[in-house]
Amino acid sequence: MAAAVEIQGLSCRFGGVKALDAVDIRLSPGEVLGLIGPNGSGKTSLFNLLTGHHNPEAGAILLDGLDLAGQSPSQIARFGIARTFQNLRLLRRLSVYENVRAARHACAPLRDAFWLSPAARRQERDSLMNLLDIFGLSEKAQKTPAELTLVQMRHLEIARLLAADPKLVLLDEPAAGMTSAETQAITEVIATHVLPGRSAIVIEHKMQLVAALCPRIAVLNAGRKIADGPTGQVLADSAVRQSYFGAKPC
Amino acid sequence: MLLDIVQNTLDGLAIGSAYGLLAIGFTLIFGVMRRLNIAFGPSIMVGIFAGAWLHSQWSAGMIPVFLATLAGAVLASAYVERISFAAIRGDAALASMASSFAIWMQLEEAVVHVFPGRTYAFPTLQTIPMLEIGPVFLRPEYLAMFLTAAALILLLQWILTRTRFGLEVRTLADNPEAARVSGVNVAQVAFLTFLLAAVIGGVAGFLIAATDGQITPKIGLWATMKGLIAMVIGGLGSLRGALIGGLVLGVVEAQAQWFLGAAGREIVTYTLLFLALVMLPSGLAGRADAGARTEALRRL
Amino acid sequence: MDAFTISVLSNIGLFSFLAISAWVLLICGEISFGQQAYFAIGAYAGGIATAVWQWPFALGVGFGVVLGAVIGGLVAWPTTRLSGMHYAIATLAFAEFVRSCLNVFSYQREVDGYLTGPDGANGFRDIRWAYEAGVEPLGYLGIIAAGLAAVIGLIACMARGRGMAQLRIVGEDPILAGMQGLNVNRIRIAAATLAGGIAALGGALYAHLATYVEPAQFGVMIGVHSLAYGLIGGLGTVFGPILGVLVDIGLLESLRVFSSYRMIVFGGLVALVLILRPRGILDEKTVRRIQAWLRR
Amino acid sequence: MLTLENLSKHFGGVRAVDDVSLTISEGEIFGLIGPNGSGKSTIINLITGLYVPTAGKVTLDGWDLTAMAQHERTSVGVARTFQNIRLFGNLSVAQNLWVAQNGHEQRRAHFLSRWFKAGGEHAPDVEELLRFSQLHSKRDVQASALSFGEMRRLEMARALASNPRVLLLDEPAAGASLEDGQLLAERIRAVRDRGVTVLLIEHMMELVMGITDRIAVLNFGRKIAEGSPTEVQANEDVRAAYLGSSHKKEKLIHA
Repeated sequence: MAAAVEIQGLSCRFGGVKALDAVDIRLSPGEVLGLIGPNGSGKTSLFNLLTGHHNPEAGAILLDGLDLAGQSPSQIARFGIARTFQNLRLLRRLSVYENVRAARHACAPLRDAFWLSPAARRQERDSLMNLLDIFGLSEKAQKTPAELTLVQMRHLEIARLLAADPKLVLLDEPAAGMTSAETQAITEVIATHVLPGRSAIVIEHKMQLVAALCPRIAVLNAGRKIADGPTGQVLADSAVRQSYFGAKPC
Repeated sequence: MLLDIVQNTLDGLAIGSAYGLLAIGFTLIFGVMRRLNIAFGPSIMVGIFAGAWLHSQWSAGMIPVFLATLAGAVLASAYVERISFAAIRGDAALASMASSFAIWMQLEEAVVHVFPGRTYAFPTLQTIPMLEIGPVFLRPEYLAMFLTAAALILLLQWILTRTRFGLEVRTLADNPEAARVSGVNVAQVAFLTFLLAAVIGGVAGFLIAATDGQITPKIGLWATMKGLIAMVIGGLGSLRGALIGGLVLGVVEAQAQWFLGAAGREIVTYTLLFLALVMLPSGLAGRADAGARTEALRRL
Repeated sequence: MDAFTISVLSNIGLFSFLAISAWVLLICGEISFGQQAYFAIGAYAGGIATAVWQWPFALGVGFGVVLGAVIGGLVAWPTTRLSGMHYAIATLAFAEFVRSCLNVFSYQREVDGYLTGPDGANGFRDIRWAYEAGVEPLGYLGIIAAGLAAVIGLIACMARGRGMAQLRIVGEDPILAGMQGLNVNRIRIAAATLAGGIAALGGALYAHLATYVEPAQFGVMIGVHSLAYGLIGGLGTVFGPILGVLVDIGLLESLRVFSSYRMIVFGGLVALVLILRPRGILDEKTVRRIQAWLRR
Repeated sequence: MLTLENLSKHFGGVRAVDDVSLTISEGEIFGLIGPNGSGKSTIINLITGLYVPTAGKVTLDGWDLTAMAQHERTSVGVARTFQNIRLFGNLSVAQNLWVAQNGHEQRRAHFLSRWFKAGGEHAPDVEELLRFSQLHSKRDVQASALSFGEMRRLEMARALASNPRVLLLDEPAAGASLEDGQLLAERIRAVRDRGVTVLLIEHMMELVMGITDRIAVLNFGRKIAEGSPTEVQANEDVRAAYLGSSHKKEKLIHA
């Protein structure tokens, strides 16, 4: 189920800026990695490369030994990578239910486009409503995303990600804009429903969430990996603190 | 054979310069608004009929007819801008396009109402004898068309590069958001760009009508089609491309018309247009960001 | 029903096919100015099949539909990669190409002692199936209604299945659709195939009602009209484009008091609707509200 | 001078900015910080008129900005830069600046005479600004051909060209190295010395702490702290917002 990931010497640039510079990251099956670093350090670019949204300048990405280079985003999604977006990417004219259902479409045979038997429909409905229920969204199933709160939108993105049942999940700041109590809640949801049986990379600024979910952390700064190791050790690293808080001691 | 080709090229360049003007009008509006005004041709048609009316009513001379054509086109364009563009705000390129289509219906019906017949006379430039340059002929109205178009394009070039209004038009086409924070009055510049486009289109319409000597309300559809096609052949959002697109379209049409007749001309033109789009999606002027510019329309 | 009502209703039905065809593409984010091409292909193919080859009506119409769908898919194959405006103009170019080809397309055979078949710009006369089979205008209206019901039924099935949602996702956010594993290009080609088939069905039915078709009938104007129907009626459901047709043809006929000003009134109404509701009368929000109300 | 009074902006259910009041005085460098999604950019967008506030208003020396169109705000003296640089890529460096002078001139000239005057080629302050931003040698280069750092400098110069009273800088150091940051700090001080009040949004704490006179901290669209850099750094709520409130993590950072 869970996938092994190997990122080797990954580089890319946008305009004049080197967004990623020879980054190596290895993930064994079922491992959860926290990815931290200041804004603009290349974390989201790494996700964009992993999902095939951008092409790398150099380097390779292997998912269970399979090279993802040159694959289209849709193929990569079918290999079992799913992600959330920091700036929330929801389909604003579709209902909450349809947003989650969208993720189920990928591998459907052509016949399903024109006909779903009532039983299949019921089964799909039940499983998706269950999923929405986990995230406290079943009441809102027929609303549009615009009618949700920010926290509910973030939950919806994670629900959508789960609907695709991926092997590797990429979470881009799942707790951005949340209060400490809300962060606590989403941390628990992720720990119980998302992570079991999956590999994961989590981008997050909130140490509360990172420390609870990720036994291991990698730190990016200006496109380079500057640290990688057990969470406590990395956070104590002076280079990491400098990249976050500047050279002056706080 | 070779002589025919040369002759056709000359004729095609003349007509093509008018197409180029139409395409430039489209491009100006599209560049500034990121929206398509398909009522552009019909607005010009209103101008042409205003000129024809002046001609038939008081047998007015060339210059009053010309001014009436421009005035009609500008007024109709102002109307289109207010109803279909200024009134529809935000991310609604499709709504503006559909709305400009509705206004097209209105304009056409209004003109048909005032001019119930099918064709009307328009004063022609065919008063001077044909010029002969060696073996090729130069129709004087074609020469006038070409020279007027060239002069207008130089004037436009001057406006866009040398005046502050032109600079603001270019900033708006380049990066609307940065233009806003730089203090450009977007609504005002957009409105005046519409009027500028109407003047350019009005001149093109006048030249074409004065060459043909007769007009029908169908000239609105015709102008929209030719302008759109020339704009797309040249590559969206580039004025130079629009001009090149117009000239290419004119020459291709003239050659095909001569060798294949009217039906053949249509088939050849549209086949070439289709192939050009599929093989050269960024147009003859080859702008890499043409795709980004059209994203506005891709997003519903 | 009097003859006038029947002919108005038949027209509404026939234009609905075109409007739905353009709407299907709008849903998946493509603006097509050229659905009239498939209407023409359906009309000519269906007419040739029944009038020249003497095929049965259903088979002839079916032939038109298949031809329209196949050509729709083939044209989509190179064009769906184009960006919005370029796609729109490419469809326009293709439609005008088809029309100008029909202008020189002659294919006449002797049937029952008469020369039958399309004759270039002179058009295609005597598509007489309805007359020969003794179908009254009312009966033919029934056939049109049945065809429309079939199309609406197909789209309803797609809405129950996954098809409609796939189209909408691709239209809303093609990048997200790709990242969720949808093959965006393939879905767009499928949509174009479907749209081609629907327009061709309308065309085939139209040819047998009118008994006479000519290339000039399939100009840009109906293409742009059919696009506008969806935008006026609303993009939320398949009833949006039909509503658009109703407003246009229904209103055009009912506003007879305005006599020759009716286009001016209609144009003004449409512009007003679009200022107030940029996504048409039956937009997604309204549709969802109506659904919720129905469920209650 | 620049005052935000009970400013709120809601997007659907999201309270991007929630009842924020701030007063920035003349000649100050004011920092606005907060975690991602805390509403900093929204505030800039509200001040410049990209968004209409749900409630509250923004005033500049008593002018109600919220009642003005975007270009009018420029002409009363508000200018900004963008987090992802926005320039006129097809225009030359100097032309980028001429356009922005517009906001300044609008107050004086009738629009027709303004527009049909030739493009202000010799406007003196453009030359001065080019020198100020060290772009003089590039004055006729297309903006899209500049290096990343030059683009950032040009963007700031363009903002200054409209002769602003307040300059809003949206993450001017994004993508810049630490050394660039020091140059940037000097440049921002120089801008202040020209008599321009600066509102700075930035993630590079080094920069913010080093040059600002006062700082406000946002979290979930609400202002959670305001004061001098040292006061803010010592504030418990601020640490919690940035690092999570859990006590254990607090220790980790200090370890």
